[in-house]
Amino acid sequence: MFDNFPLWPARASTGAGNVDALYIFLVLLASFMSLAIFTMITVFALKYHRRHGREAEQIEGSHALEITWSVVPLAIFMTIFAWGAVIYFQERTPPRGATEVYVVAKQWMWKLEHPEGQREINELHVPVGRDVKLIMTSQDVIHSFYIPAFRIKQDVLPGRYTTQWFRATKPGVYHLFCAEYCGSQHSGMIGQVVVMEPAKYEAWLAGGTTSGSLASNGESIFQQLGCSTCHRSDTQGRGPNLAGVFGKPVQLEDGRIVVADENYLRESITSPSAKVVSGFKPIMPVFQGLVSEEQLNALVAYVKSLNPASAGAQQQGPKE
Amino acid sequence: MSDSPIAVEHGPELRHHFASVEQQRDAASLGMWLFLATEIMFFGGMFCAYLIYRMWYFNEFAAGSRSLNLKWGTINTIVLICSSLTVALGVRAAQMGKRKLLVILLILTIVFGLAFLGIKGIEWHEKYEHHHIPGASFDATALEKPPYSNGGIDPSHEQIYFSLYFAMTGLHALHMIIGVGIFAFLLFHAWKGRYTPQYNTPIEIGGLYWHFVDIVWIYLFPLLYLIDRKPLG
Amino acid sequence: MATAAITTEREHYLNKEYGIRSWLLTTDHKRIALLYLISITFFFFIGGFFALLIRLELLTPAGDLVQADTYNKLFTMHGMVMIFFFLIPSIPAVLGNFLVPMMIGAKDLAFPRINLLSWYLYIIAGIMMLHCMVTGGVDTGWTFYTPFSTAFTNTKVIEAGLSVFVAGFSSILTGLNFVVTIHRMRAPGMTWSRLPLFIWAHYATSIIQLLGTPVLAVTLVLVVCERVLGLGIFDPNRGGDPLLFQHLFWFYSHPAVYIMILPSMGVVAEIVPCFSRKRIFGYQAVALSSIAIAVFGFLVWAHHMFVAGISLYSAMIFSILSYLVAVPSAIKVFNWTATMYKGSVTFSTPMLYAFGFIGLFTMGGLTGLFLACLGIDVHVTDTYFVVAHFHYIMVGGAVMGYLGGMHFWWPKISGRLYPEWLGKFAALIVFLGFNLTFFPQFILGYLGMPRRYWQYPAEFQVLNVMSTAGSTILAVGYVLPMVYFLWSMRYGKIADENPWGAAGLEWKTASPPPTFNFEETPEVTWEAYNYDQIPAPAEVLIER
Amino acid sequence: MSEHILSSKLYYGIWIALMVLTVVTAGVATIDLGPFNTIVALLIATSKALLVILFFMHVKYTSEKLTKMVIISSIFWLLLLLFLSLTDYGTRYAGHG
Ligand code: HEA
Ligand code: HEA
Ligand code: HEC
Ligand code: CUA
Ligand SMILES: [Cu+2]
Repeated sequence: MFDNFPLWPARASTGAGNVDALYIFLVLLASFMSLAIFTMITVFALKYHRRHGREAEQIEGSHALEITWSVVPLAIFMTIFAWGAVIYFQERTPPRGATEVYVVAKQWMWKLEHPEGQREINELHVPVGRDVKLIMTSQDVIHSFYIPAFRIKQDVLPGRYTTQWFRATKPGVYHLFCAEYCGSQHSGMIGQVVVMEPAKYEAWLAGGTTSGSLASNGESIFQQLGCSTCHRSDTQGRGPNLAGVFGKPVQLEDGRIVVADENYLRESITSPSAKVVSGFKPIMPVFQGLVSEEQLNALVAYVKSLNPASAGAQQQGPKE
Repeated sequence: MSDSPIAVEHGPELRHHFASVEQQRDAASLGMWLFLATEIMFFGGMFCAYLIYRMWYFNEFAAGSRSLNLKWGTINTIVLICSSLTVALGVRAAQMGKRKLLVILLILTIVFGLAFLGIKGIEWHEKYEHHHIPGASFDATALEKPPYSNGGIDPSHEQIYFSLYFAMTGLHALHMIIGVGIFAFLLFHAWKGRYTPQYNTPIEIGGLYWHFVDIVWIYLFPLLYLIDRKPLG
Repeated sequence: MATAAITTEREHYLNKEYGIRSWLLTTDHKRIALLYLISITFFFFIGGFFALLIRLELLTPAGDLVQADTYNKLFTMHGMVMIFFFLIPSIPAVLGNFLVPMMIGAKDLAFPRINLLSWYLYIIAGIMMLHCMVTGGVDTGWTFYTPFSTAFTNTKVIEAGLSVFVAGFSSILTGLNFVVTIHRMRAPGMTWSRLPLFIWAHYATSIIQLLGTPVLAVTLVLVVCERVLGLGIFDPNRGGDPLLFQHLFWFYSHPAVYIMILPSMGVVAEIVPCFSRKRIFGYQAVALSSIAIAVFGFLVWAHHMFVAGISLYSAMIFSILSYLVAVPSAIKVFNWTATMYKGSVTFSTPMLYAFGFIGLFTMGGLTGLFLACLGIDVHVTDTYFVVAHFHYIMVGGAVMGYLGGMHFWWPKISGRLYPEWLGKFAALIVFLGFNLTFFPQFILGYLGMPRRYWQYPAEFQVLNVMSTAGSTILAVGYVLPMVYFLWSMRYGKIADENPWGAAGLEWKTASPPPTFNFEETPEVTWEAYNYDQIPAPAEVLIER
Repeated sequence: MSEHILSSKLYYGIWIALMVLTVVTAGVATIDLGPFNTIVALLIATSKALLVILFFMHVKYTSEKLTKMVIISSIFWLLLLLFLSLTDYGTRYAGHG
């Protein structure tokens, strides 16, 4: 209907419909409320317009009315909140087993890396119907990874990972925007998301040149940097055995227990002394500044792949 | 408006737009208290940063705190407390109209204030010599690492402690400098005998400011110096 | 109240003394208000000029009018100037300064010299901002986000930061002055329950200024220290958290949006009863809702950070709290509307602006509810939807309220009436131009056009053209009042002390008022908005 | 709010108490009390601050309710800042990036 004058962008992910439904509800509610108020104003202004021989009638106010028009809006507000919070919770909790794509932002481009090792710049190819989780970090300032057609957006921060996920539903080419102001070429930091039929996607994957999967790259970096001298696959190493660490609670030396998520792995590498594993000495060297963001991603992907149970298992996300 | 603030009908201190001396004094005192409320929020921003980083980087904060000079810190706290006493006594002297006593107490306050700043200077200089100033020349290797529990120290996180240390003590010192300025002003007028049992509001509200700066230090001292002073080993 | 014949000879605050010195060294709150009026008008046109350049650039998808860096500086300076140098001081420092003492029956603010000092601080800050602009400008956005502002941009962050810091001081001092004045200087009989709602609104505003602004100040100091001295509190390379900056910034800047809107609400609460000839509906609720907005306003700041990387749970807490602050706003809207019920309504210029305010504020506020809703905000944050939301409230709401107030009290300020038909005409133009400028931006935002974009995909052009067209109409609407206000100072009809037949102490003294406001301190024996006791004016308003 | 001149003895008393507390807090810090070190340090600091506010700043004897309200609300606002920030920092890594 609105081909030439669209009111919303393409709806190309499982989440987009939910967001639009809530949005339409809000638009209707807001239109109704504004109309109600405008009508009241107009009617009062005309009906009680100043005339000779008619005086204003003094009215003090009415607590009953005032309470009504505070409590009723509050109730409506709480409904809106709850609806929005549910959607947000879904948007923020990636399902188990999602394909993990690593994103590195820098002024002013997006660098993406698929688990199979394909690298892309300012383009993201994904198949229809698969859950994709983006694990994102920035090399410099804050950026924001925004795909309007999927109704998702998440700031990308230096020094840590943020994540978001989607499942595309409609093949096509969609905008990818940087939504957080990041300097001169902020508006040039755009790209596209190409959603493909699974078969075409497989062909695309096969056509690309890669130097091995992300995790296997990680493994060779793990060897190069000498991580393997301390982290061995038995219990003899000076550092803990990393197999099966990801996603599990870790007992720390100072008594805390933390869940080993991506940010934990990242911090364990860039600043090992921040959280020291119980039973070990803080002897691991600081790798901050020695590894690039891409190498870090590969290392994290590698450590995650060491999970015997399930590759890419997730925290307590909802089952899909 | 060229009319001088001194209206003829009232005493010389009453400004024209107030109805009475009480009203004027109450206004001044409320004004100062509100100003102090803004000061709480001003330091509050830094306390918030402090709270979060101390939670995150406790080891580094502990090590940094250990490297501060406890002796100087304690002495400085005592110096400030003494200055608060002289201020409180000064307000009393002004209320009783004892000009000479007031002048002496104000001088003492200023001396204590300057002593505090001097000692602060010595401490900062020590930090400079030990390369504990955040930036390119920062060096955390000489820091004592608490050996119990977990002892790892990340030098970059250590810089956050020292950044906060310098920001907090620096802005506190700035307040002290302003305070010394205010008291020099009060001293001048006290010398001239402007303050009487009827009119001593400036001394009173100047005093409020000074006490507030003292209170800030009362918190900074444990927060910065006493994070971790347990015996090693 | 003696209706003294107004002759040009009567001495009042304007003609008491002449000469530059008598203005620059004045401690009369009314003269300081005029100093502010001139300075904020100046900055409004500077900010508006930047806005027009922004709109011109966005006329076409390609970035062709200015360079990318220039564009970034344009919206940064536009935001900073409009917020810190126009809207925050606008009503408080002009109308508030002029009216707060008069409305409570005082001769002046509690601290006249501090009042003057706060204007000088504002001017110093303004000069720093102007200097910063001509020598290169800043490009951080008005939000100064780290680490871009501390470590990446090479524009003049330090100068801009210090300028905003100084402007903040000026704002704190104004607020402090108001609180003390309202507490200590009320005329006999002026109890809290008899205070005009304009005073309540300013009281609430001042609380925010006092408790919020210092946090912004210290945050900017830390940013400056990070740039100059190499401290590392927000530096992610040293483990600092860039989000901490955002927390501290919004701790001030969200409440600051209520610094901008509350005074306008106060203005509307004066205008609507006057032109409905009725006491306001539910005085107490409207008064207390101002305080409630000021307090709740401090509980919601992280709704600007829903996608910034804060924790999921925190986002939910801040979302639900954001809705709390909408309740007192709703009360206000409904109570203003109810005030007209069974009134005797006239469409004077101030009333038209008040209508505009209520309508546009409602739309801006309702879209604020969209933004506070987590699921929606993820999609529309940092898009033009947000831009439209806040212009609806700040331009459609706050600026309309400010213009309404200027028209309402202009006879008091200048002693003259402006031409009524021109006033109405300008109000209409502003309303139409405004909606044409900003309504399309809601759609643009939902379509996904990010804000702070110098160039954009071609499919967004139609809506952008509409917006640009609207902004030129809007510009006309803003220039008109300035012209006829100036004109009226000389040629306008002479106003008597109460041309609207309004309630309130400020209308019980001559127009323009004498230097100490009242010939003798008034004693208040009536409730606020006692319109049943005030005859409606015969002549001025009876216009069909 | 009338003038109320406190005796100088009281001031000296408060001063001595403050000095003693300062020495105590520095001393206690060198004993290992586990997490209580921080708590004790803050308690002592708060009692010192209270002494200064109540006596040196005359809040106890001569000022009105309004002054107390100003003090209490500014502390309340400070706590707002700290606690609401903690809703983020306290839960940020609880399983969600
Ligand atoms: C004067 C300025 C002002 C005011 C008053 C407001 C008021 C509100 N604002 Fe707005 N806001 C801004 C100025 C303002 N805002 C600015 C400048 C920004 C962007 C900053 C930047 O990033 O540069 C912003 C951004 C902003 C965001 C962040 C968007 C983002 O970046 O993602 C959010 C999110 O929650 C928000 C929400 C609200 C809410 C809930 C209100 C509420 O107070 C509104 C309450 C009012 C009403 C709700 C209307 C009246 C009510 C009724 C008629 C009741 C009936 C209704 C029903 C029963 C449904 N605002
Ligand atoms: C009080 C606040 C206020 C006001 C009044 C306005 C007024 C206007 N703003 Fe404002 N705007 C902001 C606050 C405000 N803005 C803020 C905070 C931002 C965010 C900045 C950021 O992202 O950091 C913003 C951002 C912003 C953008 C988004 C830029 C981007 O994200 O890329 C746009 C785009 O259309 C815009 C347009 C306008 C327009 C058309 C007006 C019009 O209403 C202006 C109308 C006024 C005039 C047109 C003046 C008339 C003057 C003349 C005709 C003469 C000019 C000549 C001389 C100087 C001699 N503004
Ligand atoms: C000098 C030995 C040493 C080297 C080299 C080393 N580590 Fe470690 N590592 C440790 C020790 C000891 C620990 C446990 C204490 C701690 O957490 O700091 C550890 C902990 C870890 C952890 C957290 C494990 C858990 O069980 O929670 C990860 C992840 C890790 N290292 C990854 C790496 C990577 C990747 C490299 C190479 C880039 C590396 N390490 C190099 C000694 C080392
Ligand atoms: Cu990257 Cu904007
Ligand atoms: Cu907000």
